[in-house]
Amino acid sequence: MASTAVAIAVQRNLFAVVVLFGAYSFLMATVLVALDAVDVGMTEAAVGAGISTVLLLGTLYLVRKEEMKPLHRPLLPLAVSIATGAVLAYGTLGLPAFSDPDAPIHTHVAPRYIHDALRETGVPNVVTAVLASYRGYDTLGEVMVVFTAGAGVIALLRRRKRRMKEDRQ
Amino acid sequence: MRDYLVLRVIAKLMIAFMLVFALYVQFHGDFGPGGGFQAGVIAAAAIIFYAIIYGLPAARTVVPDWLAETMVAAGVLLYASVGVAGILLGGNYLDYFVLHADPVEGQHRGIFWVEVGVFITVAGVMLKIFYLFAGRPGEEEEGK
Amino acid sequence: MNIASHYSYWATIFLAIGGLYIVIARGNLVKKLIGLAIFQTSVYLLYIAPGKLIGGTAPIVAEQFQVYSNPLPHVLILTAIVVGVATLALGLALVVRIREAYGSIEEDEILTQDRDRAN
Amino acid sequence: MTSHLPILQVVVPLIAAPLMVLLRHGGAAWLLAVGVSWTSLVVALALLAEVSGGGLISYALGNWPPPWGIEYRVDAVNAYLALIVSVIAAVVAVYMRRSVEAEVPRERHYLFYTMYALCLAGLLGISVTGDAFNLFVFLEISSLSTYVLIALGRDRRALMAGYQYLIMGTIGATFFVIGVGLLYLETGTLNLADMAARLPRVTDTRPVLAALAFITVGISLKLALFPLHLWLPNAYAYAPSAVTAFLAATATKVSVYVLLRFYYSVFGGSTVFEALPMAEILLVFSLAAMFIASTVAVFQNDVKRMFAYSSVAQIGYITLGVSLASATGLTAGLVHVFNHALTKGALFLLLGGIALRIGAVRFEAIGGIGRAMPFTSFGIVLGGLSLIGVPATVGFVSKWYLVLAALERGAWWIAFAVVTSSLLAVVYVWRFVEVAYFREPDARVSALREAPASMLVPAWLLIAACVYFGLDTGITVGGAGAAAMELLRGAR
Repeated sequence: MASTAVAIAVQRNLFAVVVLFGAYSFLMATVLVALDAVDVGMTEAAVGAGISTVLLLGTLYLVRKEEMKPLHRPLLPLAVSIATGAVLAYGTLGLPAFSDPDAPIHTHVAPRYIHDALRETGVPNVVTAVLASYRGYDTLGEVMVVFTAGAGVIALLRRRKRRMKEDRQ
Repeated sequence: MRDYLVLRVIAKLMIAFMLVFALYVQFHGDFGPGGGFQAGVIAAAAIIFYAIIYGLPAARTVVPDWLAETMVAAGVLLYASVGVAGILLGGNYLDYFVLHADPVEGQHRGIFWVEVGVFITVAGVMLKIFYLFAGRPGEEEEGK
Repeated sequence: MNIASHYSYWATIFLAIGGLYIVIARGNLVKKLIGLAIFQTSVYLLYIAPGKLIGGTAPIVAEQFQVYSNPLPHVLILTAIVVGVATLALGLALVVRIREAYGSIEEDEILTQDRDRAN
Repeated sequence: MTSHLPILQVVVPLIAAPLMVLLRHGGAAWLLAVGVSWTSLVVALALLAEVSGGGLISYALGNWPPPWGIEYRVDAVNAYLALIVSVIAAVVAVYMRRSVEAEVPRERHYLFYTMYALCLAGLLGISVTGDAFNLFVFLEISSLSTYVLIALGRDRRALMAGYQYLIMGTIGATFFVIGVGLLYLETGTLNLADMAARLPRVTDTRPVLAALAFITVGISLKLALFPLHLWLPNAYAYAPSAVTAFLAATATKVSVYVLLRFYYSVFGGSTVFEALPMAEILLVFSLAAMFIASTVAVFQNDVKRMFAYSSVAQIGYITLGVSLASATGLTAGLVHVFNHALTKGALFLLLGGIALRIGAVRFEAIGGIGRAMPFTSFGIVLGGLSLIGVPATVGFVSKWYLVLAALERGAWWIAFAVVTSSLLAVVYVWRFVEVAYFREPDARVSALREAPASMLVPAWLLIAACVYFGLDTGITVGGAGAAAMELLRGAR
């Protein structure tokens, strides 16, 4: 997965980048399933590798396919991203170790979901229960985000009745 | 790709299976992985697949533009109305307990309708976005 | 507090650096969006990996399992994925319009065009 | 019904948005937008009345008790902020009809209003929520709709401005999620109040410090805190006029709130906050914003862009108040949130009137406009006076409290900096006065008519408020003071 990410950074043919991105998403989905996040893995496969790739290819069809020369000063971006990574590394070093059952996320809030979700909502898939009921309002927000994107894309790409060409000049 | 008979026949079969699978994912989401979001994406993918094989105009006759645009809004509206129903029946917003005399049954009902709302909006949005991207003339046709 | 027990975080860190670098350093508008998507996926691992319990199973309750991985991060990341694809779709729509208005999807070229027009 | 006030605040505009798409009619969508904006204002007033006097409303969504469910939590701070957002929304909603008709293609009108309703819902949702992840979701709703609103501007540069804001905004939001993720992994909860209660018990503070850094940088990007403001001038300059006014008056203010909420209500309880020199860093950037952005503003050719840079500078005053970290400083910052919302809202609304008549607001195109559009121009001058901080305007009130807070700390040089930077505002406001009143109008300008009443009246309402609250400070300073006390109470 790391190597695909690097390849994406280096590759200049946009078509290849998009295909690599699709592969990257599939790998990500596999990792997620390995981490027991089956719902998330399924979504990532459908969205990351499916819809995103279709959209990217659709865009490439409409725009140029080669990337121009890279920028001349890559040092500042590199410094910024490495600084970000350093802060993240510093922060994560203080977190509980991998698969530590006494970590706060396993001892606070979550146990109720696991133990009582079936009794309280009648749904054995805890992820669905949390998604649609306990944190259902977040999901309303999520659907609103999808709606916003949909309406936004309609607003941007709607076939105009001829006006825009003059306006843009 | 309109001339490949094999593709067209297989596509028909596949699309039927994809739609059934979408419904399975939708309604089996309580027990296995899946739910409205994933099902919506799969259903939209089936139509997109249809558009790729049979051409965009054909897909537009199956699911017209206005229908897709209506779906975009109808899904969220359904979701939000489930919440309002909670208030009207004397609970808080998105309170499913009051939707039925038996709270667990109420939860069931709430989750079901909410997931349907998610499905409608997600399928509508994905399809509409695809239509808009695919319906635009590429640079080749514009002759730039 | 050793480094090995935190290996799951290193993937996050690496992807975050890579994604952020692509966003900031690259001038191609499509590639920037892909970088942004990678940067967002790094967050998925940050949330999901600590939720895993070795010996645990996916959080779908059944009689034969006792230990389940934490479902809450899964829910959060489902939302994050959706937000990610929504952003991507919107960004790509903007790119298509920019391409129609400027005839280019390279940041430098577009900014040069604007500067020329302003003077 | 009063017990449902917090959710009504958000859900009313939220439900209006899909209805507008179903209606598919510009005029009807506008009526709906006006309706929900005024409803929001009524709800916000009712909420403020409920919590004034130190009340706290907790609303459990889905009837799941927090921290398992999502909680809406309204205190003096949220209610104050929700009121600012809805006041501006109510004014802008009435105003935008004419402006949008002139600047946005007809078939996109209903979508424009949809985006506006979503943006309003997003901002209000950020204000009232008590859950960290829910905050992120609503942040994204408001952000995505903002990108579209900006890109709907007439100029093609609006597209690029929207794209750049999308990139910067998404990086900011992702930083924010990383920060929230670290806090979640340390505390196991997403509820802000619960988080605050559990943070002091955390043994290893490194993740908390990193979270503080990520949240600060992420929100500063949305806040356009100098030097992370790069997206703002273009976005404000090329967005449709009504959008610029709405965003300038609300979006950055809501980000200020998020920052304050995290600093005081979440991190405040733990000792971490004192371990980092956050106040000093904020102070340096605020001063830089005040001076550098004001200086850049002086050299702009476009009036809208000039006031956009001025916004970056004014945000500096707000964060300066925050960085002083005292009751007076916080009050000054919060008062300025309200006062600057009024001033900048009014200024951009008035500029929208000029844009409607001429199409652009470049200095060379508006010579002598003071004679052709007297009400608009005079309004801009009054707004400008408020930006400078002349007595009897709201700008004076904020600066007065800033100076007080600085002197309270014995930092006379900060007080001096506040006064000197105001001189820069004098320079750029004078540029407008000079062009508008001391140049002979050319034939094109003399032929202009005054802006239509539907645009002039809302703008002048805000200008009148600028003067009124400049003289009667009871309500604004009272509200800000109560909010400041509420924040500081959480920090103890």
